[in-house]
Amino acid sequence: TEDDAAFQERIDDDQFIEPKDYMPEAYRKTLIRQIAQHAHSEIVGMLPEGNWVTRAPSLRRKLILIAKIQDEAGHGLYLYSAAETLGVARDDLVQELHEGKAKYSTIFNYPSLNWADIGAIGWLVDGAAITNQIPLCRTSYGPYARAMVRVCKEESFHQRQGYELMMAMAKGSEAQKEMAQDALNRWWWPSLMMFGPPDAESTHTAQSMAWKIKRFTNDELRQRFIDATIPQAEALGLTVPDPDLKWNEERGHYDYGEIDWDEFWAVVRGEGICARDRIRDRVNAYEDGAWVREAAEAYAAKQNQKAAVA
Amino acid sequence: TEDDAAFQERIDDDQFIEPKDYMPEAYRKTLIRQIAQHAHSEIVGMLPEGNWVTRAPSLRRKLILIAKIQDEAGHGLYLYSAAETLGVARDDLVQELHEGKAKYSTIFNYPSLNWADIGAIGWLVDGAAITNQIPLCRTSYGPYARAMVRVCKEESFHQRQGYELMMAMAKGSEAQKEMAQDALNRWWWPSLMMFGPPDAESTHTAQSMAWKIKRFTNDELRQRFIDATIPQAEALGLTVPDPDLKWNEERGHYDYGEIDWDEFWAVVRGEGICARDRIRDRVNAYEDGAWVREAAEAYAAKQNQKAAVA
Amino acid sequence: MTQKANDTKAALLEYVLGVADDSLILGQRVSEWLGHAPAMELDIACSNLALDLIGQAQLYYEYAAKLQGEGKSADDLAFLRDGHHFRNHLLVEQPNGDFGQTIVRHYLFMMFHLKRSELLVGSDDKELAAIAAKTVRELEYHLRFSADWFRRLALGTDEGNRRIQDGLENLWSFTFEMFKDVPAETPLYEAGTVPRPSGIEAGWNAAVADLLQEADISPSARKAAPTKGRIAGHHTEHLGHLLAEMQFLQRAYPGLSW
Amino acid sequence: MTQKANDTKAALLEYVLGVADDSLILGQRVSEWLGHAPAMELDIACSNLALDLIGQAQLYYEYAAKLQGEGKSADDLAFLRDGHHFRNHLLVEQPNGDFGQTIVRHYLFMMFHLKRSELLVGSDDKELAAIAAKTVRELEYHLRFSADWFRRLALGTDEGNRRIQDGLENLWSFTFEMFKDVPAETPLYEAGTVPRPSGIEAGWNAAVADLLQEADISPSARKAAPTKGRIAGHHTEHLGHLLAEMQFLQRAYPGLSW
Repeated sequence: TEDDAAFQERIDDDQFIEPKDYMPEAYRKTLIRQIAQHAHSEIVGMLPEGNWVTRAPSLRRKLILIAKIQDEAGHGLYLYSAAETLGVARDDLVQELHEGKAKYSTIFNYPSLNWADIGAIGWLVDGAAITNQIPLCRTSYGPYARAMVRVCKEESFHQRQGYELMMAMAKGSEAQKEMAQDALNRWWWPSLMMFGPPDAESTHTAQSMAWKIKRFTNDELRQRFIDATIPQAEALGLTVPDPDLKWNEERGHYDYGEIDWDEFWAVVRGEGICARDRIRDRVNAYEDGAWVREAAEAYAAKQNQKAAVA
Repeated sequence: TEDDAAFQERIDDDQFIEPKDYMPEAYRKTLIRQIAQHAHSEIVGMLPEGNWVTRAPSLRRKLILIAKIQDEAGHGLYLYSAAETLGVARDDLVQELHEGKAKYSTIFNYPSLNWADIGAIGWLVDGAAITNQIPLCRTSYGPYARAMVRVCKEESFHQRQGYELMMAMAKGSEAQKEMAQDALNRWWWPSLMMFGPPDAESTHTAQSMAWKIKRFTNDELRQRFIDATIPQAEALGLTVPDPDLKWNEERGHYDYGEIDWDEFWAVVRGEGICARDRIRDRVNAYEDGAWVREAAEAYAAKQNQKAAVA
Repeated sequence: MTQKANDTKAALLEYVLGVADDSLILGQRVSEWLGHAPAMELDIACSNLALDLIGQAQLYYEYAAKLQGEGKSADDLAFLRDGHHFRNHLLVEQPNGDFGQTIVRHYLFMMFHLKRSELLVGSDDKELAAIAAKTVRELEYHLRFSADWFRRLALGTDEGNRRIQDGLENLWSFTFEMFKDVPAETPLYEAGTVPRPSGIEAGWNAAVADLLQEADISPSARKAAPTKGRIAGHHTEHLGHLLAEMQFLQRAYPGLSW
Repeated sequence: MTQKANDTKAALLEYVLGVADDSLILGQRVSEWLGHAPAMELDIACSNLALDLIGQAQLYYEYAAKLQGEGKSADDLAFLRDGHHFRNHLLVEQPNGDFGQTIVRHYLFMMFHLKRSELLVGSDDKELAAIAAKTVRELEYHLRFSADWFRRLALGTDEGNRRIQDGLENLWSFTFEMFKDVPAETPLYEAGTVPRPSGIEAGWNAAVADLLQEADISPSARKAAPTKGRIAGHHTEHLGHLLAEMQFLQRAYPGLSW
């Protein structure tokens, strides 16, 4: 249609699309799916970290961890708000998450098993997220792009804190170093999987690039992340669990080993080791809290009524 | 009545009363109240000890503690059975416990706070219970007396194990000794209260003595317990928290300080520090387990029906 | 130093530890909600409460470590004392229960803790006064937040009212301890170093009674439970489990930097 | 000793620790029911299960300590290793859930563990064989008890059936790990010291399928979760919390007798 052509022209011209602007239905649906998935990831992502709040080994680390989780709840809220500008309700999106119909980042279905995992999550998981998200600060949908600016800023901060925690562990006692290495071993490959399937198998990439929702392919971003992260691992004195990893002078990039895509797809299908626990925890929180939300709504309604009468 | 006179004659002749024998209604009621209270105490008494099962500091101690709690569940079952011979149903008795209408030993509304408490409970609480219960092995109601024989035997074993645990703590490190003393400080007075109010204030004693349900008064039993326990405390090298305690050569007994009867009556009224937690734990266990009991009953009924048809 | 001065210093150390322990234990409890709160907005609110409380605990522990003068850190005091050495009020260690009980606990404690902290601002111990002064603004928010939610839940629905009432019944017997003067602290009261707990009681009772009435909640008839309480290191069974979890890493890997 | 003999001995130590850890962790879980079981008779039954399992753990730990030859005690191995050194199957560390899930977990594990133990009775390691022989009678009871309750709950009421089905869904993905051969254990399989886990799979599958059918429970479609599992020390998040509690005293007061 003519509208579609004008829309694409604005995109090509690097203009932001705003909620009231015309947009093709497929663009809207793609954005809702992606933003909701992103919001769900922030909320589910609170759980593996929350698992260590009550066991953080110092007051300072406990404060840092709580503040990080708080930021994630905040990111979830911005992102649900951004999705709502596209005409969906947060409650409906949450419902889809609870029913297992919506996806969230596969990484959060892996367990956090030792204290260094909190460092590894900040360093690698937030690191991968930022690599994905920095280009999203210029994504074509305005509210999403603006949410991303704030999210990226806070996540860079988390990433540095995570790295600092890893450093304390990696330079600590033998036991701490063992925990740090163990954490790297477990989080490395799932972090690489966060960029999604290889370009050849990625169903959404081409259209999303044309719409400038995405600006780089999965493999490009993955490579960027690896290139940035290897020197950091070396500075920690830890070994990245990939025997095929080596600098390729010619490409100017690190070569890396084969990712276990079977594992990736298994986790996408909901077979991750924590998948049932994660959804159950969220559903329990929601259901146990129903009376609180109902009471708060009823109270607000009564107050409004009073105000109207007065 | 003539029956009542014949009944009292049998009692005076030290004969056992059996379930099918004539007994005055007041005798029956007194026994039901006392046996139920005793059964409830065994069941609620599992909780302060259960609180340490998952934290027992060695495999051996964990085994001993589990076996002790198992015995208590067993005692509860015998005692409910003994009560049932008097024409009440266990479920009704349990219902009264859950509704706060039935009493159980006040001691179990005190918390178990450190590992030495497990020793103190065995040594002092089981010790006081045995002092109370040995005469009950000759109580006038046959089923109760026979249950008591078995209960006392097992509790003597628990008492020795508790004392042995206290010994290990009292002769251990400074920290262990501190825990042992702390446990003695907290459990001493409540243990003395287990014998019930002073004779002058005990409403049931005279009639119970005439019926030979009781054979010694509260104060007599309390004195017996104190006399037996003080040398044990001395052997542990611990200090009994009673500045007025001293050997009275003339009486041939220990004199002891004033018991805080206000505290006793407060706990009897349900104001003990763990009272709400204890009843809530039992009610939750019962309610959460309702579906299990229902399924088991339904299954048994189906099996019976099958057997009948076959 | 004279024996009396020594005793007074020891009493002050215990007092400061008590305030620190109150803050840490309540902060730890509130932090258990993260990821499990009734609404995402409440995950954020609970984070705020926990951050304030644990941050305040850190300040008080640092001062306690300084008073103690044994070269210990705030973390040593938080992570390496066992339950019978903790001096927190039994109220703050009670389990979260449902969100209503969490709110009741927070309100009942904050009405005391804010008043105590306001009085500490006037302490003749300038360092203690300065710490208290830093916390008052935050604690005002805690009191407002918990009172608001108390009303909202109790006046919103019948279920909300029932649950708030139930939380009050569960917790009421632990409120009496807050107003017990501690004999060893007498010189501190007399010198104006710390406020007399009993002096806070009347104001607390009046304020709480007002909120109960406003929120259509019946006063609890429950009495103080017989216990020597925090000063003797006599807690409820809940504290030990909380500490086993909170202190695990410091206990399992002693003497490390994290 | 040659490198190969050393490796074999190390693999045997890990194997024995694995059996010990399985027994201890499952025993610890079952013991959580004490005082909270659905009926007093089940408090007693759960005590029996816990006593058997923890007693068996002790025998296996003692043998592991002997193999290790570092003068450690069974308690050292139980209370002073952290999660990433535990070798128990992920199935046994899963939370009790409701009583139905506890029964499903016990049945699924016992059908494996009894078969494994029966095979261990024929081990060429006489000491290991003797320990296993002591346990078989007890484990037969565990299997019978859990299969009986599985039937009773699943065939008793609709709710019972639904809960058993739900327990199966929660746990099924953790069953695959039990049948994974461990490369380092190959010499032990070949020597007839320990049974090949994969050799147990077919019998287990057939027995479990029979019970599911008999109990009117649908097979679970859930797959193995991607994890390197117990051999790499990769557990679920539940183990750490269990250990924090279980090990608290030994960690907080190291080196003492209890």
